[in-house]
Amino acid sequence: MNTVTSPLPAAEVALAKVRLDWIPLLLVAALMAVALPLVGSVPTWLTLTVAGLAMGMIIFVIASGLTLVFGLMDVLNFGHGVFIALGAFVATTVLAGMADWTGSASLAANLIAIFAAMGVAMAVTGAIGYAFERVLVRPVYGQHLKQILITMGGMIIGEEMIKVIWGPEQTPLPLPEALRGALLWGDAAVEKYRVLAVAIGSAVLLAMLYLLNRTKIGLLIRAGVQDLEMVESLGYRVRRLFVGVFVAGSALAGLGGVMWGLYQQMVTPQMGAQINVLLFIVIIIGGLGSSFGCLVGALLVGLMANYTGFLAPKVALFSNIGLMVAILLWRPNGLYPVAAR
Amino acid sequence: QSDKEIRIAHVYSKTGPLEAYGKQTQTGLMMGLEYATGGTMQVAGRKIVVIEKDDQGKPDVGKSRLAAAYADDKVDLAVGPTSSGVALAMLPVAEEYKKILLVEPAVADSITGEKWNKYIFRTGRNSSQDAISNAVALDKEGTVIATLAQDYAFGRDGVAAFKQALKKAKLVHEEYLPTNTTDFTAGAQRLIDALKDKPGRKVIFIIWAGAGNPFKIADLDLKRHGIEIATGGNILPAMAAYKNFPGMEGATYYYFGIPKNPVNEWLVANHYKRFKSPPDFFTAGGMSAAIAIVEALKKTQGDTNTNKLIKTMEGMRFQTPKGEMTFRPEDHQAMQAMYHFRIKVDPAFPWGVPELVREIKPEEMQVPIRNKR
Amino acid sequence: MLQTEGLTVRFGGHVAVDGVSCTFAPGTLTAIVGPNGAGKTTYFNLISGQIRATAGRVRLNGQDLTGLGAAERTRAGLGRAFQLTQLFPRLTVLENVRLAVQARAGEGLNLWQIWSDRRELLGRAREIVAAVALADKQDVPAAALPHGDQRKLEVAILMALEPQVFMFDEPTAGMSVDDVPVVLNLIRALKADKTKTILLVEHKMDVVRELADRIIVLHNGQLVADGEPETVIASPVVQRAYLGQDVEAEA
Amino acid sequence: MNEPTPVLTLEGVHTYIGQYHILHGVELTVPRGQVTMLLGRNGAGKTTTLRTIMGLWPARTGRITFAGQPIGGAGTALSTPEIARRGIAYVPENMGIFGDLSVKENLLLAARSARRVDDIDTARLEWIFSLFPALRKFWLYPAGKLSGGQKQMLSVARAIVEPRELLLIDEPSKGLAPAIVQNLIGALRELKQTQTTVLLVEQNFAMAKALGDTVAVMDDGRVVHRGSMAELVEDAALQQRLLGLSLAAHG
Amino acid sequence: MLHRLLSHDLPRSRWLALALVLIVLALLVVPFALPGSKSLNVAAKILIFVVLVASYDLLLGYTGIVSFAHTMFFGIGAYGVAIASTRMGEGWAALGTGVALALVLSLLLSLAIGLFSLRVRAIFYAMVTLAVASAFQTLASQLSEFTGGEDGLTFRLPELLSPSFEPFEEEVLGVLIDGRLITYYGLLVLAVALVLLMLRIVNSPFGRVLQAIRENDFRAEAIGYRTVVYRTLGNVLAALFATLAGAMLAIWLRYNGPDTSLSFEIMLDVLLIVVIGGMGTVYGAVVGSVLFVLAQNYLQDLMRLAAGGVEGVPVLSQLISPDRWLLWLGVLFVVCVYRFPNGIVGWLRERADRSPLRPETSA
Ligand SMILES: Nc1ncnc2c1ncn2[C@@H]1O[C@H](COP(=O)(O)OP(=O)(O)OP(=O)(O)O)[C@@H](O)[C@H]1O
Ligand SMILES: Nc1ncnc2c1ncn2[C@@H]1O[C@H](COP(=O)(O)OP(=O)(O)OP(=O)(O)O)[C@@H](O)[C@H]1O
Ligand SMILES: [Mg+2]
Ligand SMILES: [Mg+2]
Repeated sequence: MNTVTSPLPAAEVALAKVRLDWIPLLLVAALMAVALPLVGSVPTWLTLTVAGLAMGMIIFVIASGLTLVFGLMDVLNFGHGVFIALGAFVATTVLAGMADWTGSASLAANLIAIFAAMGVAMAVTGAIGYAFERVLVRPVYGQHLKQILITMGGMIIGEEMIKVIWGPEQTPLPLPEALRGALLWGDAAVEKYRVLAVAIGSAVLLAMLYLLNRTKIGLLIRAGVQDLEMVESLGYRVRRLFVGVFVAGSALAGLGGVMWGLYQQMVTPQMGAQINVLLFIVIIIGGLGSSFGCLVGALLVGLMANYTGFLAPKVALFSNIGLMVAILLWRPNGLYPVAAR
Repeated sequence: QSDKEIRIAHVYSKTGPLEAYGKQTQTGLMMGLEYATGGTMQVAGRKIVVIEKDDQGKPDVGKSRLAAAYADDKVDLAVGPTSSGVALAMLPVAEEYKKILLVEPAVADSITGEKWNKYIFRTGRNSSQDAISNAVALDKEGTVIATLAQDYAFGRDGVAAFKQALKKAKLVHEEYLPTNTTDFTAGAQRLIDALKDKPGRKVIFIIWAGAGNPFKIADLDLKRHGIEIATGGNILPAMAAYKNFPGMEGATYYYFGIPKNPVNEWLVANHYKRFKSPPDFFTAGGMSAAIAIVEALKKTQGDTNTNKLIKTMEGMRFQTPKGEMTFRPEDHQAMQAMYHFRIKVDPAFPWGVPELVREIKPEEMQVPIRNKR
Repeated sequence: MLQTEGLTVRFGGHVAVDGVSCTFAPGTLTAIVGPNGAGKTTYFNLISGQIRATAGRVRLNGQDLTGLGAAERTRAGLGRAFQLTQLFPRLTVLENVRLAVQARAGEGLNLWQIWSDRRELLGRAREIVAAVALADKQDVPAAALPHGDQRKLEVAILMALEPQVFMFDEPTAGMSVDDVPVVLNLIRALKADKTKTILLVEHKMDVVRELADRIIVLHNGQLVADGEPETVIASPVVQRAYLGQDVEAEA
Repeated sequence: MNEPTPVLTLEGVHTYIGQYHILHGVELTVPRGQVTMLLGRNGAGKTTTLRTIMGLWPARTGRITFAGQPIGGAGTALSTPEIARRGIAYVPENMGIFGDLSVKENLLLAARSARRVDDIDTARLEWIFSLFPALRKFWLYPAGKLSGGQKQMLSVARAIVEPRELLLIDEPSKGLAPAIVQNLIGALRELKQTQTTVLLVEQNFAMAKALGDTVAVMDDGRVVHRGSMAELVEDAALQQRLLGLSLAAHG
Repeated sequence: MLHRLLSHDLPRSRWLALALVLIVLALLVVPFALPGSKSLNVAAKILIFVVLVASYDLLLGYTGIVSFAHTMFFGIGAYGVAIASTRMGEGWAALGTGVALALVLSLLLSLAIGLFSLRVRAIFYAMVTLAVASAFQTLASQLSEFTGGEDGLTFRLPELLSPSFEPFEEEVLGVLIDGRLITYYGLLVLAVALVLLMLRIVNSPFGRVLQAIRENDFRAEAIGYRTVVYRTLGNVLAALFATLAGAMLAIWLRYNGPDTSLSFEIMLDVLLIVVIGGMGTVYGAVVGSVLFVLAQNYLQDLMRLAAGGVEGVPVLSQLISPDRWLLWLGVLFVVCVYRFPNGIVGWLRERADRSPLRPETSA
């Protein structure tokens, strides 16, 4: 997605410039179009579609940190799930402490409470992410296998720590008053909370795209992954940036955790591990590391779940895997392949 | 000297996904032993020793832990486990070692059904009891019901038992969703489509255990179609979600505020005293199991001979926090009361409070006998 | 007899090798020269099958290799040493070579014997390691070799394959002056055999001058000159585009 | 002789890689504004010396001083980025190209003070393009797809895209066509005019001769000879002894 | 003779050799030295894991393929025995049929996966197998007619292998000989044979090619080895051995269910054991499995002892509570991966010979 043109005319050869590839987006549209006649009723279709897109946005936020860390740093963080759970648990504590705000019927008060919970959750997961990077991930950059193991070990430790702090049982995380229920458009219903999710998801997407494509940071980290010594030899303290990215990825996971917890309205220590596979499917579809691909992948997964769930619930069991296999057959490196490693 | 001890193994999920449930059972078991022995922890002069074993929620681990308990620790009988899958793997071990396994709280019907052997007793309720009691609670003339359940054996069996027990209401749709469903919109739509144009009272009955929150479907504003939600009881943290459904009806196995009897009063009072919280779902079960064991041992004068115990326990009646239970001689399932409730929102409690509508007596529920004897 | 007919590859809009037709006879050493990026390595890649051609064919002794993959072409008799060293980094020098000997012997799918029982393969590998003067380092992992030695090992692997066509891509680049003769002597010995087809990409003109029977020049992917070494080197296109103005004085 | 002040000195540097003792007390001074050649056979420790200066291998004992201040050695190990920020640019032996990034992005990263390409001094960029025309042509190409020589050009270009006080260059000529080697020699001469100091490792004796002011020859992890280039060029016996080089072959 | 049995791939460290001898001896005498149900169970579990882990090492350590679908084959083996024994009734015929059918299914499946996806990037392959494995697990619990669903299958084995089979009246060396014991020794013999067979495969010319491909597949292809063929074959072999390990599991437990043989947790355990033991060594599978299974089974007991000491101390007692044994297992993983970057076997060998074998140097 480098669209900045050269200051000097590259006169001789017009070489492949990377432009945004619209085809996967068309795929999303096509999926929606195909579903309409199958579903039959327009309000039902609308309900399913909007819910699916919004669910896609939530999944995107949860997966974005994973794809960020993988795409930039080539670190396969199996421990991502624990940050999700941690974020959600922090939110239970924060929201419990702000009972007056969440209990109020005012939307503003509710939102303030939620944003506060998100802020605290991101701060906490970010901080833990810092420690995680320092202690666990740093020694295993560039070694996928050890990353998987170490981060898995981290995941187990984190999950157990959550049990020590918050207890092993599921904990309710009720949605504040004003965000419950649905907005009705004729016969179609859209849950209010999903609207909020779309807003937050879009903000995260824009921030990521800006940071990665309009600043040198993205470049530096990508270069650092390929040849850390060389980037350092050019005079960049790239290790610090690595920490930064990891912290950002963890904080995003925390944010995703809050959103996921509020969506489920309850949290369990295993909640992160439970959606790990789903997240991996999303980022594979997206192209392992592309933030935009992650979005498209998440939207596809969200829509697909709702359409198949409505049309043929049995199929829904395997719809994600089916989707992934189909996409890999079509584009073996995912929708938006990040240059082959 | 170990001859004088009565050794009981409690095999349960000390760790694993059902850890929270298992711990409640253990608390209940210990409190029950204390209550039933009048605080002495002795029966007929023999001391009762409980050996805890962690099945980690894994069938193979449960199986080998139980074998080790019988063989290495020489226990006289065993209690547990938490999950049905583990229980089913454990049943043959009891038969191999010819020792009693008192199942609590695993619910699968097949434990006292086709997979049963004569060493198996169960104080916990089985899924049929759950389903039938809910059917009894909801079964009214002019009610249309659709079910929402997980798409695997547990969900399908529950719905089947529920359906069988319905006499007056009409079941119009069965919705099964994958156990790992996260977005319930599609299922909700299908349920709405199935129910919205039906006359009379419209209810979606939910049987769901584990991850995912099916109550999310209420957010799609079911009220505009006049659709209600119903479900059985659950542990307290899970009943927080019930707060959003004042007036919701269903049947539960236990809620600490419902049964009125001395055993439950003792349990609630002492539990509050020790843990500053009320006893929960599985605490009551653990206590029932303990009482059953002590009562049986009292009757045999502390004799732990397996055949003698089996004889004694078959048909035995005993008082539990849920009132009187009876081990049915045919399949050793404890017959017990269930409670038809209606949810009330009480700001003093972080969960929706189930208020007793009616106690469903064991005799009212035709719980089928499914084992081959 | 190795032949390429209209061999072409394009990457996006860029034609890296453009319709190169050429025949290489056994017993001759053909040097391929041209500026950086002329397409020499890519031409090699097309011949040995690392890259699929957009158009054109490759034939060896009349057999059409065009549809085959790299492994099959190697087994058909093409051998290749790479410009950017390609070794098995954590395996020892000896094992690097032994694997090539084993490939040559077609022993790869032998699941039952123990590798070290195949003494003749091991012996052959030792000979080759000695021939490139790496015998004293035969148990060192390839990654720990200095650059120059890695280049020699690259050549050794090619030798072990005993192909009919040898393709060297800048074999002496980065090799110290006293090591260069080792490799050059190996190439000379191959030449003396008179049955091998040898292709050599090399920027060192003194080496080219000494060894080549024939030179072809690639420029922008096209074959622009082909002939006797002296004539080709003297031709204006080579002088201007490749060697630069006053290079003769320097070299 | 009026000795210029040294920019860089190494005193008694011992470097270990893992448990291997590679540098055995390297003594080296690099005079300001000159080109110092570091010569030696394969495995002599030239690359290790450069990496030690950059802080990529730690010097276990000894002292490395740059512009009067210690940058490495026992007690004062700066990190690689800090060393680079003092004004040292490095062209590694393996070129260190970021293959996933375009040529443009590679250069942009090398220009530390620039946030975007437009921030790079246009005249300097034009100068680089005139030295290495291929870089302009492949400006938006992923650098991993460049030819071997083009990568080498890019690697050198990165080191000179912004002015640096000291350049450490490891075998830049390998894989470059003669014309480009000429350009490179010209470029380094121009840089010398601007008081840039160069420490150059090279196997290409012609290039060493054309550029070198002073010379250090390494063997087995030690500097075994220091002197002026002119002196070495004169003394064929010395060449033979130090480098195994016979002038006959290199006319 | 011993050399040949070990395919000339000797332990190359005195300590390792000693450890291996001790392990084999211990496994031989466990039923008599430590009679009891738990110790026998642990020993049998070690045997099964040794085979399973060694088969995964074939894939990961020797071929360099990261796959998360290995437990799928393990599960197929276990289900093969379970389903056949349930459907056909107890007996050797059922056992044989079950194993044979499982092997065929594994062969076809691994071939399909290999051909379909070994061409894609390694990390993609890993992720794809992760998804495939989870789909397979779902499938296994969905086909409850066949597999017993979540509840799994409990079944009987031929008389000789059943606990009720007691050939001798008298106890031998203080231990009653029964079907369990016979099964145990059967598994022991099988495990030793399978490990030796795998050792042979990795030391064959074929095994050497696998390692070459792991190091540099581009180069391997260029010297004439068709990497897809080798990788697929490696994949298939690993799958078959895992299937046998699964059959061993089912025979031992006389039970199988999705959690027991298909869960991702087992996959992780296997991965960890390979890495802790030492990738690409086969012996690592032995040493790693022993340590891991022991830790898994006795850590909790150990912590119970420790927890007794700190009772009442607020946070500490929480952390050391035996219920948090997974926490410490997690810590143990992490520490092992750090402390022994080349695994325990690698570490022992390095200690033994300070020769210039330093893997992981950058090229
Ligand atoms: N895989 C590829 N994708 C895109 N372009 C490529 C690819 N491989 C080579 N090229 C381009 O093709 C051209 C020819 O490259 P090649 O490596 O064949 O040059 P060469 O003649 O070997 O040069 P050198 O002497 O520098 O090694 C170069 O401009 C290079 O950028
Ligand atoms: N990663 C490593 N591990 C072990 N030994 C190494 C490593 N890198 C280099 N060596 C050893 O260090 C010594 C010096 O190597 P170095 O690369 O510095 O030589 P060099 O003079 O640059 O040679 P060349 O001209 O071939 O590039 C060599 O003997 C080499 O084997
Ligand atoms: Mg080339
Ligand atoms: Mg070097």
